[in-house]
Amino acid sequence: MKFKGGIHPSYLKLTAGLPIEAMPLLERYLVPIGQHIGAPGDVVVEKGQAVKRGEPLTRPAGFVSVPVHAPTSGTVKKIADFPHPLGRPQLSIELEADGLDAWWESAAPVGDWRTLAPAALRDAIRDAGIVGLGGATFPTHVKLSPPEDKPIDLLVVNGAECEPYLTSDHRIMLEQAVDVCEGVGLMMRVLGVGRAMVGVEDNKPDALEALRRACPPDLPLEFRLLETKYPQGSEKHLIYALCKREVPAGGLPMDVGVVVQNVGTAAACVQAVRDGRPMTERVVTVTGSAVMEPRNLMVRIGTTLQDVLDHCGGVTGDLGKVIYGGPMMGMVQFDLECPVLKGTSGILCLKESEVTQFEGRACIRCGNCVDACPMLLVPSRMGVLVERSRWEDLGEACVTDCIECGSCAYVCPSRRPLVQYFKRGKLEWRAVQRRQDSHA
Amino acid sequence: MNTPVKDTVSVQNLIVSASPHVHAGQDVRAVMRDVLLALVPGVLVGLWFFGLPALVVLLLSVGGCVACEWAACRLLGRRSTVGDLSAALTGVLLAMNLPSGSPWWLVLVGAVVAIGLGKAIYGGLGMNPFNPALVARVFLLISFPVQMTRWVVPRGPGTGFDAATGATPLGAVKEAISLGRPLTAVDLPGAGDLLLGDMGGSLGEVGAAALMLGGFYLLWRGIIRWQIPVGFIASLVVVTGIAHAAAPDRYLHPLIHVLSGGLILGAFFMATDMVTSPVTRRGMLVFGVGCGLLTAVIRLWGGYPEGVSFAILLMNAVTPLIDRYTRPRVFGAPRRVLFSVRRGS
Amino acid sequence: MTATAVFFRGLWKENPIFRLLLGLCPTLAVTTSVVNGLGMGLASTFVLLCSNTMISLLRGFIPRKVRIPAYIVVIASFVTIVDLVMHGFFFELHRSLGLFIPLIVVNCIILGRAEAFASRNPLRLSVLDGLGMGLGFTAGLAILGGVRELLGSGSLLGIPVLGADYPPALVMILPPGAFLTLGLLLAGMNKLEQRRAIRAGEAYAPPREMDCGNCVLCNLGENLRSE
Amino acid sequence: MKEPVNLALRLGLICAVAALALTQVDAFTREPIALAEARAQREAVAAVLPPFTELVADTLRPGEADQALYFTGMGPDGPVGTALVTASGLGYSGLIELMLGLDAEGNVNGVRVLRHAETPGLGANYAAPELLDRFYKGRPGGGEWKVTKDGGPVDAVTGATVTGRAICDAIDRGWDRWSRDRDRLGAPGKKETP
Repeated sequence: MKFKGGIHPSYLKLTAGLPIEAMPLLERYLVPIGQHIGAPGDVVVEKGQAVKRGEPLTRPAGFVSVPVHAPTSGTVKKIADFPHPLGRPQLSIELEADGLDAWWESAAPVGDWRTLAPAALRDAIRDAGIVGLGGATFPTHVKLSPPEDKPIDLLVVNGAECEPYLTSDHRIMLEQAVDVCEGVGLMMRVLGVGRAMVGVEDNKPDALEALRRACPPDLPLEFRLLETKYPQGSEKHLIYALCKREVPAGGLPMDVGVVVQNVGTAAACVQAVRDGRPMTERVVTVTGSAVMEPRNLMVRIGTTLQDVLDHCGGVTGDLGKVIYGGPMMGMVQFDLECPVLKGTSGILCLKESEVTQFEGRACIRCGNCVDACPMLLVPSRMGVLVERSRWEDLGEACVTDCIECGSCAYVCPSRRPLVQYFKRGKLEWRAVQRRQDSHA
Repeated sequence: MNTPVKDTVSVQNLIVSASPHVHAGQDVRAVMRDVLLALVPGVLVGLWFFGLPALVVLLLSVGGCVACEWAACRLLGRRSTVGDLSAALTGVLLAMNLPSGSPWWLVLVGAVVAIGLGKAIYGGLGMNPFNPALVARVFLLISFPVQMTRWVVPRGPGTGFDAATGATPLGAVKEAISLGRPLTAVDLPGAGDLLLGDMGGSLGEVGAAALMLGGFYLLWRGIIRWQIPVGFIASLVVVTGIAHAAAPDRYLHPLIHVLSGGLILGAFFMATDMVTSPVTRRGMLVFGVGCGLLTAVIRLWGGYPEGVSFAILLMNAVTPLIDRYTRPRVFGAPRRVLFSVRRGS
Repeated sequence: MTATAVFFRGLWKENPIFRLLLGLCPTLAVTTSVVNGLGMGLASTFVLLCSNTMISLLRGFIPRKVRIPAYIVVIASFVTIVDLVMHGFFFELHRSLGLFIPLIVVNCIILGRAEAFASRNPLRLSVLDGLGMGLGFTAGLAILGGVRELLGSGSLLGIPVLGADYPPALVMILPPGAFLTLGLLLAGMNKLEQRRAIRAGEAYAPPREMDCGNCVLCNLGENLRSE
Repeated sequence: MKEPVNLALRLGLICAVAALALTQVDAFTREPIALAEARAQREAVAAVLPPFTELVADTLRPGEADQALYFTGMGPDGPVGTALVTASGLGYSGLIELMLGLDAEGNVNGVRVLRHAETPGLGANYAAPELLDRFYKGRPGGGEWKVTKDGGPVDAVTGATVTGRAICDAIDRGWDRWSRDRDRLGAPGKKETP
């Protein structure tokens, strides 16, 4: 099964063969309280308070909210605004490590997930601060609580990892295959579904094989090798490729009875429930030609970018761009004081010469973007509409269906900053809609 | 080599821009260069048959177009777009649409019309609704019908400036039909001559085989899509084929239709002009078929012997409409009935 | 509005051809030469002047409900008079303008001025309006005809000016030439008007309805770039 | 009831005045128009005939489908030539109407284009008297009226063969008609002074 559109970038998975290695303990960590989609939690620690590893620093402030945890044992040094990967400084907790790295006493195993009630599992997942680790950072317990009127019959496990460079999911599937399989089982139990499919792109058959071998015989998992094509890891396209269901425009996977979870999330869930380990660290691919020693690292949440890069031997002199995530959808960083968050799947450092300058040259209507768009939009037209400030017409052009995957800009011979256009177009179109609604 | 400079990385040194952060590497200049490359065999065949005068026309046309592009950019206060090679390509295509012995002023007027009226006035590359080279060709054809139909009979390499003139195969056929003579009375070149280019016509009307070679190169490089040339040629073959089957003494064999006139050049190089053709695959097919049908109608029943350029320009005019009605169904949108109102707003 | 303003408005600011885009059918069809343009323009001016005069005089007499038929009767009468007089005394011109003389009846500029101006203004102003609009129309036709004749026949007012070696660009005296010339003149007018507005510090609104989203002829693309 | 009557009365009055004005103008211009038409026709006839002293107009088969109008120029020694209107539909843009002048022997003495819709600058060049005289004057009628491109002797404007062909066709048709009717022309009693 294939979805239409998409592109074949050079994958450059430099770190695919490198095992995950743990980063040594540092002296200082910076934990922002907002690391996921939804409301940040309320701070429950005070300045000067001693905390242990895994101790919650915040309390959920609502349903769509999870706590953050201390990455190691130490003292709360400061609670203030610090640089944040999203660009604007945000309230963060600066932690001074005591070097003991002692676990919080209450961080104990919850029990056997095979016997626990779904509600208890959900609570445990929330308390462990688990969010979608693929990059979207949506709280996992929310995704595992579909409303009554949306019956779920299929769990899709996303092991596509279609972004170039990134290998963290690949390594997790190889090295934590048992946890991944068990996590899938756990989530199936929470959702009450009897069917789960794992999709992995066919450029990493070893990962799928590892999962297949690790899968207990009683777990009804279906394994699928998918075409290597960007954006295979997009929820909607993964679902289509696996079971030919089309998530309606403007809808969510649950509208077609599907919940999608990342392989890393699955492993994290089972580690939280079985081992009593909240989210204090994650696998990060540090890669790109501007990094001296590309690696797959187990990084504590709250480690600053500077520390990670130092650990990897530093960067080259012609470093041009630092990106959280992959080169297609990743977020550009300009402050090396920014910490690694729960959603940071990779740190990509590109040389200045590799960075493409997108500039608004005229569209030559070549149609490459139309062929590339996995949402089957007409990006060329939408781009022109944005340039002409014709916001009202953008709705008809379905700009809100754009998933900002960047395929169009990647293939555009005129190097038009299409994704940037569409981000602005969406905002402007919504503003127009709001104005109309308030008039009506 | 790579010297680590970890502590000196400062904020100012980092580039900040929106995703995506990498690019396929293709750019407009490369696209145009590929198209120019694809035209090389066709141009060489034309030069081989028409000799020095054709070379003069080619150089004048390319030079004129590039100069006009430069002047237009200056005049309109825009960044010069000479470097993207699109003006040079227009120049080559224009030269291939002119009789090889065209007087110098005809070529230069064509260049001014192509770049000035056909392109710059709309805002330059990407904004023009009509193929600039064809705008110029049709302008010249209507304005200077005498000079534009003075076809030189190919004499082979080294042809001087005083080559004999003669009719194109399609012109001869149109003449015969209008006088009520059977086609058997017309001396037509064989399929081999048509393929190799041994016949009267403009630079781009001869040498179908060489042009097709270039066309296949473009298809292979992914610069053009198959939909336009295939739709174009197939629909022409169908219509002329039916006409030929019904009255062989009045209508030419479809194979001759395909190999003569500007059809191959039109189908592979002119109709596929990105700026002026639809962006969707289905739209391209509709566009190609439309071009083929119009060409067939003009050739078989119209006043002009050749209709490729008119057909393409007419279809250029409806390109926005085609784009509108052939928009793909957005992923996840309800399957729509033909022409139904789209979701949104 | 002063009398002079009423008169000059038709010549530039509200020129029927270049600013109101009215009466384009004769504009495009007959402007193959200066003489044709002038003849058509003057004929229209005469009709416009007479109909404006008559309708202004009758503005108290014509009931609102039947005003359009009344205007048409008045206009058609004057057109017929022009047609007959031209046929009798300007035979050659009548022959070359042909069908377009009777069609002055449906030239929207005439009915437009009757409805928009003459029917609600006193005689003196209506006469000036008719004269201004008519002369503006005539000037437009003459300019169009001049450009087309010069490029398409190499002559002006029938006198060859570009020399015998000039190969006339036939397209200019064919219908496409009319569209090309008009389009270019319109673009030039807009540019001048834009420059004038900017210099005078007025707001210049680009004609947004004309924006088909395909090209930057209307300068709309510039807006974003300059932001 | 009052309003419609009022409307009708006023509109009717306007129409009546307009009608009255038009009848006056018509009466005033009728003669000049007729004169201008006649002059135009006469000029064309005079241009295609050898010098003559009197002009005789014959209308043959009046009221029938092939009604034909001939102008015979009379010299001191009898008829010097005949002019007639002829046409061909082979023009590039439809009908081409000619005034054809034949001398007493039936040779083409002159041709004038009365009406055409040919391409300006191309087919329309045939309207020029010098060109017509150069191409057609003095050729025997009823002969091989073909343009050089079709293997005939008659020249054509480059790039406008179609129009040239149509003119030849019109001349052919005119000559055929004349040769059929020639015996019935120029009867005395229908004289008209030039």
